[in-house]
Amino acid sequence: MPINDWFKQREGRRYTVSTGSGTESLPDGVWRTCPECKRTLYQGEVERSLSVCPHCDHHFELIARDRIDALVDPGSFAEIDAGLVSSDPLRFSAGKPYASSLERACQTTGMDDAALTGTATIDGHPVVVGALDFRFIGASMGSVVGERIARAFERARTEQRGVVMIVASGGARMQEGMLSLMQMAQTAAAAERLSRAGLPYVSMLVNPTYGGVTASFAVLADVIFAEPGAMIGFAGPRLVEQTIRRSLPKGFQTAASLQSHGMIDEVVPRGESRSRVATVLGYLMPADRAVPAGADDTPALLPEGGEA
Amino acid sequence: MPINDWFKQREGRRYTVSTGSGTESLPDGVWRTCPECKRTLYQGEVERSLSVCPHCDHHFELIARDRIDALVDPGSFAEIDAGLVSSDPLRFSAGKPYASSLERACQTTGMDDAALTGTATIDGHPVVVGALDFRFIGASMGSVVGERIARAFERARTEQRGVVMIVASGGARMQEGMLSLMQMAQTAAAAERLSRAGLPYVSMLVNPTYGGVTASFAVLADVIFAEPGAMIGFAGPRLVEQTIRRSLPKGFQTAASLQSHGMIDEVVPRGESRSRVATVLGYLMPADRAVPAGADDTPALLPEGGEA
Amino acid sequence: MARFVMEFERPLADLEEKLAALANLDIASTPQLAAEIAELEREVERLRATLYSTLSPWEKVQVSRHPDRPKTVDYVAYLFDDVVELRGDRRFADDQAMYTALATLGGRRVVVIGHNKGHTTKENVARNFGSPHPEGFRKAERAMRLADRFGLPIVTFLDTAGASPGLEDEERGQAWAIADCLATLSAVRVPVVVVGIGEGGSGGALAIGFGDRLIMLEHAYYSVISPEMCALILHKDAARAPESAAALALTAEDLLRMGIADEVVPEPLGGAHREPETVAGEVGVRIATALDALSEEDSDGLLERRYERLRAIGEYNETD
Amino acid sequence: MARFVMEFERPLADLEEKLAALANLDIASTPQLAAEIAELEREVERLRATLYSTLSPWEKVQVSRHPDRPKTVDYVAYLFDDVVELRGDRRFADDQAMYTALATLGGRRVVVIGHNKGHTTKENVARNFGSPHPEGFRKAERAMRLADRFGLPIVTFLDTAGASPGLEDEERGQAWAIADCLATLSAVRVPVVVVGIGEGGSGGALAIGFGDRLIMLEHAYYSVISPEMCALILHKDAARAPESAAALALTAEDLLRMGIADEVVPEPLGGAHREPETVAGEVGVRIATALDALSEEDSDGLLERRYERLRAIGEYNETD
Ligand SMILES: [Zn+2]
Ligand SMILES: [Zn+2]
Repeated sequence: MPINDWFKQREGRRYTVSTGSGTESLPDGVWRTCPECKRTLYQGEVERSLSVCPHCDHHFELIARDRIDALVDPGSFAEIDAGLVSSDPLRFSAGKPYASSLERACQTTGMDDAALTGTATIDGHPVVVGALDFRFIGASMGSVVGERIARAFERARTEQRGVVMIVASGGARMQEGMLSLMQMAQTAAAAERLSRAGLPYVSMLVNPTYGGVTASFAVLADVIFAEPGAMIGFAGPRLVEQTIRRSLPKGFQTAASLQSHGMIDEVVPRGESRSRVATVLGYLMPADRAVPAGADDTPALLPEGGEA
Repeated sequence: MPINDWFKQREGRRYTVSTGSGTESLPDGVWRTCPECKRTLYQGEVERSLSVCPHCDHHFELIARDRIDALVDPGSFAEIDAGLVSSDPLRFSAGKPYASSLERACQTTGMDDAALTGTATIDGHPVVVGALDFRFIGASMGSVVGERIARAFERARTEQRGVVMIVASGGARMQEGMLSLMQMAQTAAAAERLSRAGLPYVSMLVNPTYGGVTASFAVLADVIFAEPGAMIGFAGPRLVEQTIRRSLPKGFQTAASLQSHGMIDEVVPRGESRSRVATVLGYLMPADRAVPAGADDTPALLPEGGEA
Repeated sequence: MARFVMEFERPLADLEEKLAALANLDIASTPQLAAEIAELEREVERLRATLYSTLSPWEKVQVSRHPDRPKTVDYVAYLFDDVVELRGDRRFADDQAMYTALATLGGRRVVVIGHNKGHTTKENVARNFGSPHPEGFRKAERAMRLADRFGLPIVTFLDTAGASPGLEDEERGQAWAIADCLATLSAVRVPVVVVGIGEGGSGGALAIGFGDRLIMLEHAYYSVISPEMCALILHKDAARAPESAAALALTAEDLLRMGIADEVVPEPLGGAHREPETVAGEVGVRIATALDALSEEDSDGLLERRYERLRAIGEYNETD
Repeated sequence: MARFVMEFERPLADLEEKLAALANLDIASTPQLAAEIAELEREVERLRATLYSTLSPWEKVQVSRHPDRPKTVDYVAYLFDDVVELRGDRRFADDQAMYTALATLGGRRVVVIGHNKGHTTKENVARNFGSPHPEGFRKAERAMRLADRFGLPIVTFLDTAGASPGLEDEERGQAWAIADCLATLSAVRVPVVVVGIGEGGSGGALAIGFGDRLIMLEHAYYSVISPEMCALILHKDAARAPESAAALALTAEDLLRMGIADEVVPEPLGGAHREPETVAGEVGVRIATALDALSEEDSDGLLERRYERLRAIGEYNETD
């Protein structure tokens, strides 16, 4: 199960989360170290660059709200489907009780579960946007995440909006058992209904995206983008390594490798994601498609080199 | 170009064609040698077994008419679209003039081109059936073959019949240039229209099937069967060998290999082809689909082992 | 070949061995033996009843994995006629871990899709132990589309530990292949009846594992994660799988309670492999009954209900 | 780097070299030189006009293969804005030999699909010289389906010697991949404009090479088989390709005459690579004009006409 791998991988390294209110693992929240190039960075500088290291282009993890803000038109985001909370349906208490994990995640993140969804515009295009927050139990998908994602697709269908999902996840939320697994089918079905309604869906896969989330709505998008360096897969790297009993090739499951294996359309740096997503929506949104060729607001026939 | 490879390959070996009127390369037409097990066989014995060697199961080449007769209900075949002949549109005379190749092929085969099509029933299912005859310029597809195939699909669509194609071919007929290449698109489009009309199409690939015919209507069937030992591919084996500059693996492009590579559904011995095709049609023909479950003429709920 | 003995069956197996040894003795020469044998037989019977009538979740998982347990192809052989196996994804390979076919159940023409475990090691190696590669899911998707195009209901059999987690499976897009199955299965305009016959491991099971009716065998399981992997994560100790199995609520009864499964097919004492034909017969009746009921709905209604069914799964509190 | 000289350009290239050498001499010291240079220049001009204005089919094939000739990505760069490249078949690889993208031509949003030859050897090795593997065709098919779903017209650029004929291409179903493209392209409910910009080699070209309009560049070719392969079959001698090229009727003019191509875009003397921007501009106008005309038809009519167009191709006598 990928969550496991990810938690293990994360244990080993010094790890910081960028939040509006400061970072947890640095003493004062003013300075942080880039895990890639090891340089010490001023927190304010990092935040101004959308949490991308100005020296080596490392993409720091972002909280869901920051990811959405980096993507949508300023001020356009309005959260939807707030107030859903997990009911701990299995009273799951093997290992650490699920209820306490939930409580701690809520306190740490100020969220009620790992998915944040809302309506917004991107370069004016009406969308429903969603983002998963890895701080919340590894952004695993339980009933609440699945419900929010499904509702997001449904609202987009009803209101003729596009959907943009920023996905990070360790996979299914095992503490909700089969109820969690079935969210894969539920979100995939919702995405499929949007598709059959002729509305566009763009996903942006960020580090890390694994398991039941990858294998459902995340990759059913019409156009799939990924952030540089993002690790993406179904089975976690440790499980794969155990299965094949040899070490993994360099670059395995990275965004760049997935692109060359034909799984994603483009690796998009965070700073360009808004414009790239907006461009795609320009092609696929029904309203834009309705604009007749040669209409007044379109550019001249041939922008350069032509004789027309 | 596959035709080339095939002609070359055929040059080297002693080669016989089973026809109703005897074989060309044996003195008296009464005895023939199996190219696989090298045994001498009595021609009558071979014909009784649908031209399959009773010792090693080698499938001898069959002429188109014999193939159709082996597949459809006795007496049900009625030829359609007879009387189409090539007009040698390019006046192609590089090498051996096309006109003389055509003339010789007509004389040898008694056909006017490589495709024979007609209406028939298979176990009562109404179909349009077609077969290509390798004796006719390597069963290459020119304007006449393409036209007959397209008309076959169209008639099936109009008359709510299924389509069964028995395909052997060296590929496109280069002597008709681009007119020949475009038959690939034409036949594929016709097959696609049949598919969208909800009517079934089963193909039976026999030795050899290559080039532009493989890459068009031949593999667009809902269910694809192949005869044991049939060689099937896009590029001919010699071209592939030249491209990769090493020898080909054993079994390359054989029906069995294609099955394990996921390209065909089943390798069906000639003697079973009628019943296998009929079974598939039973599933896919609209009329049969309309029979309600549990209707009088269907077998009991549970044929064995059940308690119902 | 020795009979396969599951861990929890060991005490019973020991008694049965003793009984067998006694039976080989000459009863005539030792008169009290007959009484002893009779006593032992009663004890075996009591133990068997106790043992099997109260299987724990973890014991059920073991039963679900029993090599002699009837597999997809066994149900096909027992129940279906006029089988035409559909092979290959038309792109890369014919994945033996996934079985797809045109088949007829008591006159009902359907498309069968099932994970393809074998009984022997040799079979299982050829079939990757029933864990499909991406091309297995793509074969399944091809079968789903064929069923949809020709209006044939779909019957699936779940029996996998999960999708294959190899390097090349990842490279060929395992997640993409599974997601495509989910999307396609959610949208086919024909009835979909799912039967959990053995293991129902995670996304690899789900890819062909939801529809309009879910029938679970009594000792089949269906889980978001294997008990061993769950134990490894929670306790860093796979040996604590029995606890995890209980925590995950993965049994047929659990699924019925949660509204995910519709019905549970009882198994004979000891498991389906003790009376495979009887079990297959009952499974056939359940499938046929479900198909007949579903065939009365029009496809729009069917689709809508399937979606609502999925959407109803999940538990949470809504505070606003 | 020396300019690439095609076989038939050799006499002209020799003269041009001489002229260049003369230009390096000191004109002042040899008064007659100016006159000689002027004379030579006139001769070069005459030769160029003769050479290029009467290209044989085989010479056109050479021009179509010229490394400097504008390729698909050059047309995209010259003509299109807001390009979003669509990568990968979602199954196996992103085949660099096939290019697909969302792109905008003077306000017209379309899907571009093209064979992706490079100019340099390095580019060409990465792109398999523009000969797609099965996954290239599957990427193209994916782009076609996207275009169909979102109502975006399709513009294709043909420039391939043919589909890749490797061992693994066969094993991954090259024929299946091409046939699927043909079926899909025949059925997309959006306008399809095809532009032959260079080589149009056999089934690998046809897979993205038919639609509602076929625009051929003057020196582009489109053929059922390469002239070399044809010569090898007919004469067992690839060197007799010039004859085969003539026999195959593969030039733009031939296609126009046969009713396969709709229009021919003239090229500057020497070929499109001499004035790539001018050629691209004209190509852009032709595409835009075709798209605007086709956008007026409803999709049913479009489909019907595309099918009739295909069905009309082929010549035979009907005796009954
Ligand atoms: Zn850095
Ligand atoms: Zn023999």
